[in-house]
Amino acid sequence: MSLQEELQGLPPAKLAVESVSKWFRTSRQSVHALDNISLEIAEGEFVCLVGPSGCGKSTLLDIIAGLEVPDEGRVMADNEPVLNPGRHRLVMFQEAALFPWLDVIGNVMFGLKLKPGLRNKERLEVAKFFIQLVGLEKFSHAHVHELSGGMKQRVALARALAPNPRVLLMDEPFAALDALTREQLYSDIQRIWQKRRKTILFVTHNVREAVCLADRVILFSRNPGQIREQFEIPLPRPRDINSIELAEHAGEITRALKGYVTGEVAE
Amino acid sequence: MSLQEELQGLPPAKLAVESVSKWFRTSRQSVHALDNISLEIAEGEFVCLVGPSGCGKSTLLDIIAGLEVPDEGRVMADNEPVLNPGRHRLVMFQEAALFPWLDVIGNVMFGLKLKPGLRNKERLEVAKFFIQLVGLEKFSHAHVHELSGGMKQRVALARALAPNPRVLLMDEPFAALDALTREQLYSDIQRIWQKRRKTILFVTHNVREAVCLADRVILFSRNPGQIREQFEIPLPRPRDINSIELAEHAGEITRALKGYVTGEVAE
Amino acid sequence: MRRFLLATLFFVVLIAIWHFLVKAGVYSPVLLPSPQSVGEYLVGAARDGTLFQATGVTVRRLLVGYFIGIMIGLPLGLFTSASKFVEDTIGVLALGLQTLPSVCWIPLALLWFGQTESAMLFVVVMGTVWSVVIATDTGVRNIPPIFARAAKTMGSTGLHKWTKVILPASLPFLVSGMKQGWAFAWRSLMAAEIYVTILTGFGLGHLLHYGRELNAMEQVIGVMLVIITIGLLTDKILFSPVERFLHNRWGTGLR
Amino acid sequence: MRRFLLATLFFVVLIAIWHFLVKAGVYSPVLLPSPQSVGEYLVGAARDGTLFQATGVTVRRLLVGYFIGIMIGLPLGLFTSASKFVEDTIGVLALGLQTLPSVCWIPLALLWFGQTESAMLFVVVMGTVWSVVIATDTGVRNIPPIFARAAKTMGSTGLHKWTKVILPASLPFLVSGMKQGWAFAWRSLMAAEIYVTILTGFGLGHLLHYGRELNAMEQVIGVMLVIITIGLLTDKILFSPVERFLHNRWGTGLR
Amino acid sequence: RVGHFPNITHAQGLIAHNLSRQGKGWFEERLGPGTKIEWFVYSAGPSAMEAIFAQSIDLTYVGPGPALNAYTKSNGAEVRLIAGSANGGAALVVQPDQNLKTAADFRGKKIATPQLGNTQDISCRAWLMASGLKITQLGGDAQVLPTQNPDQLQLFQQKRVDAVWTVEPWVSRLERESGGKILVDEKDVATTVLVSSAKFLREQRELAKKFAEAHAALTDWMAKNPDEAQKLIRAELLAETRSDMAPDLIAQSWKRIAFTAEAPRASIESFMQNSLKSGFVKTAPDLSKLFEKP
Ligand SMILES: Nc1ncnc2c1ncn2[C@@H]1O[C@H](COP(=O)(O)OP(=O)(O)OP(=O)(O)O)[C@@H](O)[C@H]1O
Ligand SMILES: Nc1ncnc2c1ncn2[C@@H]1O[C@H](COP(=O)(O)OP(=O)(O)OP(=O)(O)O)[C@@H](O)[C@H]1O
Ligand SMILES: [Mg+2]
Ligand SMILES: [Mg+2]
Repeated sequence: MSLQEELQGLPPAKLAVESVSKWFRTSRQSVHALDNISLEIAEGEFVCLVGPSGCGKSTLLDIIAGLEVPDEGRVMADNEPVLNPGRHRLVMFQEAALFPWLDVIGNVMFGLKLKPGLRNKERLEVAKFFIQLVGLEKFSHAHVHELSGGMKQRVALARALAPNPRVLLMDEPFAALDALTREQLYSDIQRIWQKRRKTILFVTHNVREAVCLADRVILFSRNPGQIREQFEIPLPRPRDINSIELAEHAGEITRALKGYVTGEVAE
Repeated sequence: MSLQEELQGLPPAKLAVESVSKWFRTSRQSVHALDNISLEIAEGEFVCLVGPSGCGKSTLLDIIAGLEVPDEGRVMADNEPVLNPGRHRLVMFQEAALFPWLDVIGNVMFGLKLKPGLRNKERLEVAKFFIQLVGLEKFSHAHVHELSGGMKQRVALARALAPNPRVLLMDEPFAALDALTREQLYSDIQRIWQKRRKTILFVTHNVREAVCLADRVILFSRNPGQIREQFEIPLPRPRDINSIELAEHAGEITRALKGYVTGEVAE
Repeated sequence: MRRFLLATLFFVVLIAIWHFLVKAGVYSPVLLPSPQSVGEYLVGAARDGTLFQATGVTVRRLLVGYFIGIMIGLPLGLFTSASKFVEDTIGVLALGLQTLPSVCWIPLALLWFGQTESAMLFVVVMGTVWSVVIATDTGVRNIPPIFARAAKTMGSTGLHKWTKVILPASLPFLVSGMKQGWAFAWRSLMAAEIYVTILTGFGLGHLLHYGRELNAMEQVIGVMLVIITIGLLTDKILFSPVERFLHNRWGTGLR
Repeated sequence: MRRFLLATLFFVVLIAIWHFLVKAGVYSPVLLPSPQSVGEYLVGAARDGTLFQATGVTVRRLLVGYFIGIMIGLPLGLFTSASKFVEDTIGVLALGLQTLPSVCWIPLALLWFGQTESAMLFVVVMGTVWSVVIATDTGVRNIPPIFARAAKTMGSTGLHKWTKVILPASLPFLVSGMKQGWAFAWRSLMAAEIYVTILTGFGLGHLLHYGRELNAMEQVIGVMLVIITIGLLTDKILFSPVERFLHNRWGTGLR
Repeated sequence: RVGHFPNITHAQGLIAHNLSRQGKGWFEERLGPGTKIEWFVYSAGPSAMEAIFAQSIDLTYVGPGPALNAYTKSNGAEVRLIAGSANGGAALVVQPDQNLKTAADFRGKKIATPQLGNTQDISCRAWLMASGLKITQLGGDAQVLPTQNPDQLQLFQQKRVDAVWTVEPWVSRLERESGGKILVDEKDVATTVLVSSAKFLREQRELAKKFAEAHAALTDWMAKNPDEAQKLIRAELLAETRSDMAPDLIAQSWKRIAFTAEAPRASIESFMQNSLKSGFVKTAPDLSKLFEKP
């Protein structure tokens, strides 16, 4: 397998979230994090989740990944129920969650080493490719604690992209990045996504970012976490984040978002 | 001292960064993080730092706080050299850095307890006020690991604001927050800042945010970290982040930012 | 419930194996007494009060010695982690002294305290304190630095920093160190009770020693069982709640 | 350099105090020999080779026993942290057994191994292994769960998860546990050498014991000094580099 | 302040301690009013001698080995042997099926002794060497294995040692519990002596003298009332060790021990000679100051 082939890789997966609910119960209180969420994501679809802080987006990602068990409902991946986490559904967490005992390249190699069918040289090649993609080739051997906040997030991004999973669950992957690095990565991610056709679920607070990347944007509301509305984004790709159509779509979604919140307050 | 008085508090401080340089040397490489930075911040000024990832913004904040020692140059606060960190120059870190052994209100109380001249009842009142400000009154007694990413950041914000320091150094305080919560906090922060007149240095990747909040926006460039340009923002307050003048200013700064980066690439 | 049953089953099986080993006569019954005879010894010693009295004496010494050990070791450990000079002197001493067997302290204890309860405490404290020093030192050194930085910038210095930040931040390490310190305290006390015979109290160590001296293996094993039980109880009473609190607060230990 | 001088000064002062205590004649010179007589003993024993031979024997036993203890204790600790059943059985046993003094193992060791080198190793291993089990268990339970989550979602399970994630993530704890385990190994070996006399080797424990038996306090203190020195050297050779590596990688220990 | 061990060979100490416990103290009655005896129990000689050095006790019953050591170590300055206490009780016990008759038969065999360099260990080595065997500290023609008493019994039962040279009550236990046969019985070798600190002797010679006399009287009384003495011993052992000793075991051991207040000068001197021969002592110390009758 060459680097080129590797970049194409496996077929993407279909996801179905079937009326999932989740409560977090502690001795002090019970938080209703997700309330009866149903959601279908087609093979190779790019879906963005947008919603207020604490509405259960990260929790939903955890459940789809198999890291948390829902209290009600279930998640199906390719018509198989999700019971355990596994390398086909990879999560990029909200925190960078890098391993301090490995350097940058070690962290990026971690997932690759767990991927069968590759020779070590190829793995190294892939790892280097992605480190370069996020612009950290000079820091290949840096320790995790020596990186700036944004650099950590970029390493985590490279680590998530490198093993080319069938489903990628990304939790605010660009939150700590500046606008220019972001824009660069928007086009890279889109390019990679088009080549590899993977299923992506992407959490963001930036509506323009969501519109720029997604086939569909899903709006969450809080207390309990529920799906409020979904928007198809029929724009052609590659999209430019500064284009006017994109801004219009974003405006529409933002208005909807505000509506719910003010509505929420009124209720 | 009542809560009202407390919200007014101490006079702000004047900061002067005098040709500060900083290298990080490890066995593998030497990173030139800051190169001859000089900067004056007037009493009660609100300054935003904008720049690419890894350009040394957090490092500069650390140096001003007294947490890191510059290799060259020095920092003066009210004409006294900064040698140690202290409660008059409070940092809100890029990571939330909450104390896991304290609950939410314990974390917010931490800085307050170190502030002399307050009765414990007043401290509690102030803490509750800020927890309410960031919308977490329901989670006052939650443990840190039970909070979502955005909620952690809001607790850190409350913890930073509560002791009313003379200088506030904030490192991407809104990165993990959704647009609506942010907008709410923009106006809250502006209100508090106008009442309390503290000196604020604020790192962000969101140019509109910077324009919305700052008296002055400072552009950093990378490798080594240097000040590239400064923009005065003469807009009247309170500012609306969606206003057209603000968007114009933001556009100007974004163009300048892009120019440097493309220029950098060309160099 | 199922967990409890399974665990009980395990120990019942252990005792059964022991029973059949004895029955099979592989080893002389003097060397490996049967569970029954150990049980009989325990019942007898419990009836005439020896066991409770000895346990009481030992546990009291243990708690006092351990407590003193922590009261000395904890601050010393904080000092070694805070000052290079203390690290190079007391810290180096602690590293060397913690490997010393308790028996080394006995002549010194006799010399300084005579044949008193204090001599015994001295041995226990010497057996505990260095390991507490080292555990504390390691704990402090492994704190994520961001906590100290956050605290400093909020104006926490000196005593406040140590008690409100450094100590709680290193708690997960400290508790693990305290557990080891507890084991050291036990072992030192047993040595002390064997070597320093004093009349103010007859402890489990004496019971163990004389059981061994008289080759009364059922007594030796009986006392061993008592020690094991006390070890378990302490863990459940002293350490488990703290650990549960920590895991709860830190969100660790979930797997 | 200045650090080194200061530390040296400290120890010189300690020795001076000792010297003057002896000179003042407060304590019987038999119980508290002078630094000179200890020095003479050390020189003499070094000359005739006793000291080196005994040190060699002891250190070899120590390393072998410690190594076996870790080879058994580490996986056991991983098991106890991984499975509720093992936790309720082996874990509970470990908690109880770690407080048992080494002397308890001697009859069993002799029963199973006779007066052999293996009996001695058995005592050392029993003194070390439970504390390693508990340290490992605690270490694993204190790992920030995000590491395990991140690893799982990248497809790390089973052996890979344990060796490539859980173990390295708990390293800071493990190292502190290993240090304590080392002290336990020392103390157990000293007890073993005192109680199990075998002819295959005459170790520092014997030297210490016979020093005490013969009221030769200068020998006792001389051997104590040797033990302290070995303890320090091990720390510098075995543990310090690992700790430095950890602090370097994790970014801790900076203050 | 007097020390002793909870051993049957320390019978005087045990009995007197028990009487003090009952409020009819033997020594208290004979040392005159106002004298209080504080009893200390030790489990091994070195601890007792350390206590003498640390001046936390004035007198103690102890084996001749530790006493001699302490004397040598302090260059004769700190301890004095003021009376004998018990002789005999030590013996060489062999496996019944091994057919060991003379020292020469022990070539290649394993013999356990209680402790390197103690009375029995040295006797054993001397006895073996006397018949031409070469014995070194760690080997030689026969292996002399210093082993703790309880472990000796265990190893003997497992037939992991061929013979044991030890003291009562272990000799009797070896006989009773493992069918050991006695090959050598050391009848007049000292096993326990009464030792005083030199300082005590210097400063309170009168008291020491009375104590030695009372000790002799007690020894006589024991010879006349063995049954009662054994009962007191058993009670005291139970009180001190919380472990019961079978009365017939005490009785059997009793037979082999000779209690005497006579200072065992000859025995100590021959012990000294043996130590020299087996290389534990390089130069013979001057024993002249050791024996001192108050
Ligand atoms: N381990 C936990 N224990 C208790 N409550 C939890 C836990 N994890 C999450 N919660 C609660 O569940 C709710 C949803 O959390 P979640 O992390 O999914 O939010 P989110 O949508 O990702 O928010 P953000 O945008 O701030 O990251 C929050 O109220 C949070 O307090
Ligand atoms: N402790 C450290 N050791 C070594 N290098 C460091 C250390 N801290 C920061 N650096 C380096 O210094 C440079 C500047 O880091 P800094 O954290 O100040 O960047 P930043 O501007 O805050 O970036 P971001 O926007 O990504 O947070 C980076 O290249 C980083 O690798
Ligand atoms: Mg989240
Ligand atoms: Mg930063």
